[in-house]
Amino acid sequence: MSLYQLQHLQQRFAKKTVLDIDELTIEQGCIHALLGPNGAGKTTLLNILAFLESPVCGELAFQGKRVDYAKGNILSLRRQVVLVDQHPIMFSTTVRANIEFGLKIRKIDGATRNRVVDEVLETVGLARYKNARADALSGGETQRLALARALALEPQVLLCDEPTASVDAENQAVITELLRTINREQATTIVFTTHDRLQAATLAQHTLVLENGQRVNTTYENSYACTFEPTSGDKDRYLLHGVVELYLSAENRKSGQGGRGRITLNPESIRLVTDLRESPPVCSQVQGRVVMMMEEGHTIRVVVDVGVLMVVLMLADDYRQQNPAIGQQVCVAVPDSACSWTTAC
Amino acid sequence: MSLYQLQHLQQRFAKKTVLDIDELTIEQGCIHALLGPNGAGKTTLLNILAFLESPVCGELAFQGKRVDYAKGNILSLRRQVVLVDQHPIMFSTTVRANIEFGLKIRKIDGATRNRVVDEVLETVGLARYKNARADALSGGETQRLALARALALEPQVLLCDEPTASVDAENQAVITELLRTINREQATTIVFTTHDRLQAATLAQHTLVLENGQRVNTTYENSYACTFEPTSGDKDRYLLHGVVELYLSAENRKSGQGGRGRITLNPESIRLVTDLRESPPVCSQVQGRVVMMMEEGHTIRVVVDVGVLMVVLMLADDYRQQNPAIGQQVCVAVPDSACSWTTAC
Amino acid sequence: MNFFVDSFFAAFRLIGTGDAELLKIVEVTLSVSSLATVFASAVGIPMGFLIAHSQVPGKRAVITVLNTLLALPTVVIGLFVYVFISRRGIFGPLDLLYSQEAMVIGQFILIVPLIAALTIAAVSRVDARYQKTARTLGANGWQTALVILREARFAISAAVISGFGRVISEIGISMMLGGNIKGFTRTMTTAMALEYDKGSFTLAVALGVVLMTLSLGINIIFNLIQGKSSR
Amino acid sequence: MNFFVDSFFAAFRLIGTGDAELLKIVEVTLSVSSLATVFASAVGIPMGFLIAHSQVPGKRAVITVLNTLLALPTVVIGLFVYVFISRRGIFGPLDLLYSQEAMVIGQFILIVPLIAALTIAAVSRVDARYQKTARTLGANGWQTALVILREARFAISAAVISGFGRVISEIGISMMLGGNIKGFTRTMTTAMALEYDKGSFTLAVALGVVLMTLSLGINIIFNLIQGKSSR
Repeated sequence: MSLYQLQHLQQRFAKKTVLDIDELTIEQGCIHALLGPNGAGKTTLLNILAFLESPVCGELAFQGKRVDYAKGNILSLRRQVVLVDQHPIMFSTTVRANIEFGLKIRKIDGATRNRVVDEVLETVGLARYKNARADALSGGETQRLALARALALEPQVLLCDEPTASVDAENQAVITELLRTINREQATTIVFTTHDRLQAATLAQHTLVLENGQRVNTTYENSYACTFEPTSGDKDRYLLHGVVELYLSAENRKSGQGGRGRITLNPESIRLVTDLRESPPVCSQVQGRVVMMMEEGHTIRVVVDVGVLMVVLMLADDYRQQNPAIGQQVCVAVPDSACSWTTAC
Repeated sequence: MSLYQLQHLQQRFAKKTVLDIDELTIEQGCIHALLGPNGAGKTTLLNILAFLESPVCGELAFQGKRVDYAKGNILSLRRQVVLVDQHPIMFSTTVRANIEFGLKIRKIDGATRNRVVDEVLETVGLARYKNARADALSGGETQRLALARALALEPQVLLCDEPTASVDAENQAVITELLRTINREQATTIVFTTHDRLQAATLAQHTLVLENGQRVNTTYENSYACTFEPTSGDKDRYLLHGVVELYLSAENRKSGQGGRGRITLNPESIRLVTDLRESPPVCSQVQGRVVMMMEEGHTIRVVVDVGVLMVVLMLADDYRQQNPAIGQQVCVAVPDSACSWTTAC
Repeated sequence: MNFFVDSFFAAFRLIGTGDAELLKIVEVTLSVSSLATVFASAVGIPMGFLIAHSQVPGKRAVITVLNTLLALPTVVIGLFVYVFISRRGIFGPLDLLYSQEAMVIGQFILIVPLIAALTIAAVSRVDARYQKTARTLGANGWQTALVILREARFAISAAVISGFGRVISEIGISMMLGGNIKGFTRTMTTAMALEYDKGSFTLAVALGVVLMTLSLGINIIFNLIQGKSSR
Repeated sequence: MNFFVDSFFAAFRLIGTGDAELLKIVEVTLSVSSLATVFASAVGIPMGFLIAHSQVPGKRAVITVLNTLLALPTVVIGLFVYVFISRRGIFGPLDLLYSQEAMVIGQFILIVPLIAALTIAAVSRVDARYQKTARTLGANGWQTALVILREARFAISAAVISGFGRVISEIGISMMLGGNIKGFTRTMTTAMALEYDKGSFTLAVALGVVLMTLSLGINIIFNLIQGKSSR
């Protein structure tokens, strides 16, 4: 079942569009990862999902009902969702009072509050700090306390902004496991942002990628500074970062002269070839070593060092067939259609 | 040839030891990556290498000579090294004046300054901003300008604090390639910090890992919250994060009762077994799927999802023999000796 | 210099023995200044809070006007109030001129902008994440405001203290609206400025010592609180 | 109220026609205050810079003392300077009492702590990375200081302006050390406070208008500069 549905949603600050999402669904009870570079609009999207910001246009439905941003209504919606900041801030009171805050607001009686505080502190492993000052905890502990403070409210949805970006390896493992547990035991829907593809791939059932405020299938990293020059044949010679040669059809450009610019290779359209003796190439090829492979949804992300790093997204079948190994010499086939070219201004 | 040599070097702030390095050598003309979590002491080490901080004790040799922190001397050393901050700051003047600053200080004449400014702006691709206000550039451009400002001084050593952490994918590629070019063409020694293992592995000839201010071989991420209980046999049952079972020899602990704590598995001592029908296990095993593999120096880093993520560092020979694939079901063999255990306080 | 040394000793004797005239002057000063500070806080703090948290477009302008009013010279305020309360003014019949009430009104006008401006600064300095956190935990507008006030409590106390420090050391308003009437509207500053060369030099020095001790003490408290708030 | 309305029109006429007495008072005020501000800046800015950048352990204490001196009432400063320059004081032979020089000295003492404290704040607000960047690019101590000063230029100008605004609107020092001598040490504030009910009410209002315009103008400039520095 879909919990959130976004359609043609836009957010602007000072006339700049920071978020522009055509369509997005958040499934109830699932963990969603939100991947993307800094400034891609991840935090803005979380704020909108937490009902802390209202979009300038577009539709947002929650639990099947269109969200009405009238004052009384939005408060009751907001009470079903908790957002945990990247650098959570604690009220300058005790650990206990921080957790009780949301409970008091919801008019929960004292005995229940006590029980809940003890429970959630136990869950995040901070029971010993119950009466300590909340703003004196370390970074990792603060992050865990922020989770406890959110959990105490038993929200429908837990939104976490980079929950593990600012904590050490040990706390990272603890927090990741906590999110898994919460999702499993209380069926809480979780949306978290991250830079870490592996975390996204292993923790979440769904991964969404944002770039420049828009949804994309994957972040296009294969973007290189590049010069090109015409050759005598029907191909132009492209030189990526001065080190990698590509020969692409001359149709891509208008002018008959050489020039400088950027070339972007679609990681879904370029192909990995492990058998170097394969049939003569029908398109430009570059050679390199496989340096990384990881699971990414239904595809395998393979990074090849061809002088520059090149990302190839392989389908599972293709991956099994080619069976590349780390350190292996492979070819990357670059068809003309995988390239897009912008001339330097 | 070694450019820097550190021995028993310590740095303390407010009585807290933030850096404690027994021995470290930086090779001339090489690219070094400095890996480690936040707060591990990476920035402090860079500051010391840049001669911006003096260590409280220990020895630092530069170009074979022990560093003398007398005022006149340190200035001339500092002029051979440039540090580029993670979030570089630009003087509130023009792009050109920012680059000229270091040149003026070195009493370079106007004509040469002009030439150098044009050259380095060309190198980083910001020639069109020459007369723009430097503090109006975007994050990625600022990072490139900071590199240009450093390059203009033709330093022996270029130190970069997280050069690509705060920029988008496109600028990441540009900056990575810039660092490579600088190192190749001018034989500049480069030390950069990063969170990204892949970047470290592909860009640098040497990778140093810091944790809690100390050099370690690799960051130990395999740290799990865990409960254990005695069984009737001579093994105890350990339950990692409530999901993964391990049976370890009872020798590891003193008390006869169950308890809670943390268990850390040394990624160099646990082993990956792809053939699930292999000879009967001599030690505890857990099953899981391979989700990531990457090159890390002379080892292959394999991440297995066994309910929690577990990192196995494989030697190249062993990797070739086992030849694991992404998505494959494998076993992780956990010998008693790979585990260290701390009881919860 | 002997004369001054003697005067200093005499002044300390005056303070030590609790001279009646001295005590009366200090009492008048403190009671007028306290009243003015209480009223000004009651108006200035809510005003500052509302301005800091309003989203209206004219907000920057309002803050600039407030900051500008901070520079209003005491004598201008004195003259302004005089126009209203002098026997020929609108409130002339109330016979407020040369009374403690008049001084309170003038001092009130002097520090309302100060307390409001410092409250704005205090509230603005509270990390935006406090508001965001309170809201995501389910607080309504009023509960969120209380959270922010709690986080700004030290800085707001500092604002009040700062206002009090300003009024006990001001002289223009006390002189023009109080008139330096002995035992009634004579404050520490007016007594010091107007009486010292009419023979009450010892009293002037004694008042100087008391006033300096008071305002330095207040400033030390202010700095301590400021330090706490910026922790 | 007619009397006041008439006075206001008369006051504007006085300003419009450039009344000689009014001009003289404004001239005295501006020249005394400017001199005091120039001297105080020459001392306060380097002092603030040195304090902000010294690494000595007593630094916090020095800053607290400076902040405390900010609260020094004008009348206390007046009395203090009087002790030294009165005919019976050490500098009595120099015959400085009731002169512009005396006022400059007093006002100088008043705003040196202010300018120094604001300079400290201005310099401290400059991101530490400017210093680090200058040093890693090879700057020596002096060159680094110039970089920091350049980055703090708006805030330091604001400190100077703030000092000037403080002295033109102060009255305690001008009265006690200048003595309100017509055409010589009579300033806008002393004239307003002491003359308005002795028949020169129109002049008082005219002076009030000029003073308020000046100090509000200065404060607006101050705010503009502050805004620029916090960009």
